[in-house]
Amino acid sequence: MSSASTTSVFMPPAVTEVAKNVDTLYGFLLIASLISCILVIGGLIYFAMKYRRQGDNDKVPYISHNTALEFLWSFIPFVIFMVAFVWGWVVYYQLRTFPVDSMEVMVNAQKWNWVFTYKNGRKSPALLTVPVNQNVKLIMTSKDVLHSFFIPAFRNKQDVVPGRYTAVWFNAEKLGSYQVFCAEYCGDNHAGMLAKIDVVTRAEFDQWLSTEPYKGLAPAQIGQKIYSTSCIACHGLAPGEKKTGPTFAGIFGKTEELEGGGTVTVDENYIRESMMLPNAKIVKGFQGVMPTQSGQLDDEEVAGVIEYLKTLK
Amino acid sequence: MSSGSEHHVIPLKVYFNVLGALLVLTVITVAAARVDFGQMNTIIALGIASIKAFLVLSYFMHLKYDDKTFWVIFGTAIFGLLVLYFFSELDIMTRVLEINVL
Amino acid sequence: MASAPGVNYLNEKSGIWSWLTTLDHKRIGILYMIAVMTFFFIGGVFAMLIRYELFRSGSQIMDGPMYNRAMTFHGAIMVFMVIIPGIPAFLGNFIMPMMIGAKDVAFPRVNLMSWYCLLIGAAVAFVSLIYHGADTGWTFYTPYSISTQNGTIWMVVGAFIIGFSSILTGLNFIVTIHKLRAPGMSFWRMPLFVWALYSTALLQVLATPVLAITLLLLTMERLFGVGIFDPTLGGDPVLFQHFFWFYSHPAVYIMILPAMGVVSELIATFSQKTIFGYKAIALSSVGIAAVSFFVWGHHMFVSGQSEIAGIVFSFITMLVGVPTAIKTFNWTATLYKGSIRFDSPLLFALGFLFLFTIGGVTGIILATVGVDVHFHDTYFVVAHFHYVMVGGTLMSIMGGIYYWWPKMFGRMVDERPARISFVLIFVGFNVTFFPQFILGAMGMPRRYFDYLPEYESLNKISSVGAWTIGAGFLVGLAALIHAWKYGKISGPNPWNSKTLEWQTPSPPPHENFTTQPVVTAGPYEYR
Amino acid sequence: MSTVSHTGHAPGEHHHAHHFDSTAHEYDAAKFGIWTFLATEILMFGGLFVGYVIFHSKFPEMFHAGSTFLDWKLGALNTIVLLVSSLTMALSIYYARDNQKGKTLFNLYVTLACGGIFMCVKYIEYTHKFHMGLLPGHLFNPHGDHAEAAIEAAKHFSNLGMYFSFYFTMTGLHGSHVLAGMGLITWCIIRTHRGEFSDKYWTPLECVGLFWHLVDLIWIYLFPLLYLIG
Ligand code: HEA
Ligand code: HEA
Ligand code: HEC
Ligand code: CUA
Ligand SMILES: [Cu+2]
Repeated sequence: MSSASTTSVFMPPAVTEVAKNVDTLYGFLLIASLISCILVIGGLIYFAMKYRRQGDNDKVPYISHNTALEFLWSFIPFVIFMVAFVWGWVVYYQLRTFPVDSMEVMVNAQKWNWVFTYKNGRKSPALLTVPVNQNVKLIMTSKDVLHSFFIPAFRNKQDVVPGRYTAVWFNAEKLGSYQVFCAEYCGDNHAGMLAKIDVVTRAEFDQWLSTEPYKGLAPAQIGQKIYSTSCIACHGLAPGEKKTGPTFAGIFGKTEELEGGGTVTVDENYIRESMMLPNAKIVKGFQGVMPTQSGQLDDEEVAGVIEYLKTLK
Repeated sequence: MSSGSEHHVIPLKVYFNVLGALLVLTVITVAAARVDFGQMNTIIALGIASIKAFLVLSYFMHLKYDDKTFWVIFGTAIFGLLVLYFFSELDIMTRVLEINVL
Repeated sequence: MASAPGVNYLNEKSGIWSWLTTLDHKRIGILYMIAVMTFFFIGGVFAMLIRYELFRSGSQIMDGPMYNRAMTFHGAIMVFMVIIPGIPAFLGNFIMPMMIGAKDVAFPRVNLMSWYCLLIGAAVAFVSLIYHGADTGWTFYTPYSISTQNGTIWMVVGAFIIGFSSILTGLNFIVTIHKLRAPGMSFWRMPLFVWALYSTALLQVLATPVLAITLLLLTMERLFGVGIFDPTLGGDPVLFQHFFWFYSHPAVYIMILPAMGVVSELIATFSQKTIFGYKAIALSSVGIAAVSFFVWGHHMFVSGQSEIAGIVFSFITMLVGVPTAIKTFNWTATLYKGSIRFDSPLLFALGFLFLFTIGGVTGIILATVGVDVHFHDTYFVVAHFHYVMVGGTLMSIMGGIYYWWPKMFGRMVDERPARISFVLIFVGFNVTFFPQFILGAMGMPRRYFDYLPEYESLNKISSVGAWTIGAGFLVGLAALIHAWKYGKISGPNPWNSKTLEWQTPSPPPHENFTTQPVVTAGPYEYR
Repeated sequence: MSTVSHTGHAPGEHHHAHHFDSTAHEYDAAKFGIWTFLATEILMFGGLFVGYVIFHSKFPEMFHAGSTFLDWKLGALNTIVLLVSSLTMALSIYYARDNQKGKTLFNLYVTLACGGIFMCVKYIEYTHKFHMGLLPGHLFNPHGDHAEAAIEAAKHFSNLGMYFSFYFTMTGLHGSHVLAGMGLITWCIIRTHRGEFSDKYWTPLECVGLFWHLVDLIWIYLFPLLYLIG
């Protein structure tokens, strides 16, 4: 069968041990498929060419069936299918059996970003940093709708379901930066719900984990950071720009018309409310689809966002 | 292809007896629900309901005298439901990470 | 009782009203043809928009919300309005009663009603466009479909109504096949197309009601927040997927089984040879239908379904491959030592075999649970199901149309444009969807309106292919319209076929047969 | 049986459709059709039953608490009403086949009336629940004078509304079938008045009867599931 490190089957480079097993199994399936296709399609083309009509009086044999042949071509595929099934089971078992010594990271999904929370409270939106050769277990849940955590390089994927926890684990063997997709349809910006996994050395990781993410940043800079990971999908900065949510240009202090009548002046409290209870007041012309930020952002970050919005003229 | 079968006529008495049985069973099921049999409650209630259903099917809907194919049709539908139930429950019962928020 | 010569179902009555109130299965078949073709072109236009948007990385003509609506409409139209009614309600309606020597289907009024259900359902689904359109994908997964505030509910109700159209057709066919066969037409003398339709009808009748209740619950969920699928009330969104796929997996066999039936007819007729393994093909249709009820969980391997359930479903899915393999090999064996005539219907049948085999084996790859974890919801799945649905079902519909067109209108389709159309569709199809297997392996997720630049070149190839398919269908349509008016008169049996529908004039009279046929032999007695 | 020769019909005799050999043939097909249709009905209702059983096994106490807010006496009354109506429906067919038009009509009217009583009782039950705010899912909001117990129970079971979701969807779908059945029975009454049914032809009556019995059959399960065991 094909060799373990098959990048030739168009898969991205395999970065975990399990990924290599997936590739081997995939290689087997490809070859089995190829042979069956050649048999069926080849046979078809050959017969079609060889027995094309000579004239209206062609004599054709009357072959109603052939039990031995029919048994063969049911039984051989059956055996192949069973091999595929059992092998698939084994690989699946590896993908879904969680090593006990894993480093656990919480993953919160919401429209349309990922937030990773480490055991020490360090939060990181859209970027998961992990040490190389370390078992990592991600415990995931969603705030709103279904999402799916998909890392092609690890050949692993798991839906993230609101109201409960699901998990994936991996052990990355190569340093590098790997793409994460959201693979379960989740609305307008499903295609933009991306993240990266940075696999770094143990030392780099320890250092990263202990740094304060906002160290030395002014509140407005903190806010900008959050904006560019969590809000940018729905809120633009150009005046009049209409994404899923209203633009932030000149937002602070302006008077906003609300859905169902009434107006409100945008001040600190209103912004805070918009973030924590987004459906309390809905801006005219929009729908109440903004996910709540409560539990996602702490007080320092909320204050940062408010400061940042003030700077947008 | 018509079967031209004789269509059986069920005597009136049978109909009235069946209604009697159904009413008695209704009383029994209500009475049984007053008593607490623990786990058995559901099974008893559904058991009695199934007896009633069987009576309705056999006599009122005269399956007893009709083409047996109709039992097959009916049974297939019930079987389909059992399949839906069995596999959904199989999934729900064997989820390990499940932590309900409620 | 017999009609006068020259009077047929087309000209016995005239006026639009006589069509809209007709109870003749042949006329209803034609009504279905018009509806389905119209929907197909609408769905196809959405496909073209999708491919235009995906031509380059970045947003071209559509933003996310727009794209998602186009994608949803494309999927929902193609599935619910095109290929589910496509073969049974259109070709089946027209041909099946004649194949078994009946004068009509068992319940002609129900038959007409189911056509109206399709139209009303479609109309309701399109109403959603007024309310911001539907953007859930054709799968309506909760809780997204509960929370998105727009026309989703119309689309859901539309699909609900169309479901009844499908149920009624299935019910009608089951009774027709059981009760209206001509004297001598035993089950083992039925053409394979009838067997396929029978299996399909079983699926339509047994699976669709569950879709109905699922969609009804979803509507309740949106209107009253009943919470059965809503996690905030202790409901279970994954249960929705169980309910949905309990219908929708059997539904994919509703799409393919009749297509296989058509192919069986085409292969036998055009090699002028008895079908190889008649009983095996007939029974494998029923077998596929039966097993298809136990495999739906293969769409949910990574949904949060339990691992044990996933493995069980993977196992049963593998079993579906066996009866399908039997069919594929039997068709190939039928060609052996035949007298094969390369008319356009056969080209489409061979196209079916070619493409469906590729679609089928990639289905097995997806059914292998360890591998599906990577492939789920990537373009690999998109490629798989287009290979089976377009490469399989659509090819076979086209083949069936070219084959039975002379029966329907008494005129031949011109071979040249038909062949050009086939070549364009066949080549274009592979150019469109083969790269998508590779895209999927590389990890490109589906339902993305925008993608990373590294996927661009393959997407470009794919889009070019899509336009080629579009051109192919345009040529085909032109050929059909031309044949309808100006085609060469065909005579009753231009292909020298043995099945009953060819033993009556083309177009057939209102009563189908001038004298009640009596069957004395099997359907493929070519000697 | 190849040729079909039907010349002229006796007055009152049914003229079967052209694609059937005989009235008996048509009757057979119709029954086959209606049974297949009943199978689809079972599967449709069954989806709800499956959901019910699944969530019942997940939240047994909650379901039990919910069921205490239904009045089993009204449920039992409705059960009896439907059972009686099933009998009269069967009797109407019996008499139709015996060419006794008067008795047929009487039984059909009783059946229709039973359907009416059933819907009235349901109306009483529903309005009562609306008043107390015992509504499905998100709308669940017990309030008012008689709702103390419900308010109390809602404190223990945060998703008590789900019980009422099942209650309303199941009984609602069932009720709409009762209404449909009543419409069909009315249609049968009209045709009986016209003297269309006899020992030669009673197919529509038979089919409507089967439908009506199915509606009864479903209630036979709904009653214990919702009212008794919860
Ligand atoms: C016409 C419709 C049709 C048909 C016939 C099939 C046929 C099959 N499908 Fe497909 N499928 C779809 C339509 C269809 N599918 C659709 C629409 C989706 C996506 C839905 C969505 O999410 O939107 C889907 C998705 C889908 C998935 C889920 C993927 C995912 O989302 O992760 C899976 C997984 O198991 C699967 C498997 C199969 C299998 C095993 C078959 C088998 O029946 C195929 C059997 C056939 C063969 C195997 C070929 C012939 C056999 C041989 C030549 C013998 C030798 C072969 C070997 C040794 C390999 N399909
Ligand atoms: C029967 C079913 C069916 C059919 C026939 C098709 C036909 C086509 N499909 Fe479809 N497709 C689905 C069923 C089908 N599809 C489903 C179920 C989905 C999933 C949706 C979801 O995720 O919810 C999907 C999704 C889907 C996607 C993925 C979208 C995404 O995930 O983001 C793509 C992308 O390429 C695609 C492309 C095409 C193309 C190019 C065709 C072509 O074959 C179409 C060819 C037909 C025509 C072109 C019409 C005829 C010609 C004209 C109208 C003339 C005009 C021509 C020109 C302008 C050139 N389809
Ligand atoms: C899923 C898309 C989405 C995301 C992500 C999102 N928002 Fe919103 N937001 C909206 C929508 C839609 C509205 C308008 C409806 C409403 O008022 O709830 C809105 C409204 C607001 C408003 C009120 C605007 C006004 O003009 O009155 C504020 C403030 C706001 N969002 C802040 C944020 C912040 C801060 C973040 C990131 C931490 C964020 N939003 C992320 C969709 C989003
Ligand atoms: Cu999140 Cu798609
Ligand atoms: Cu499937």
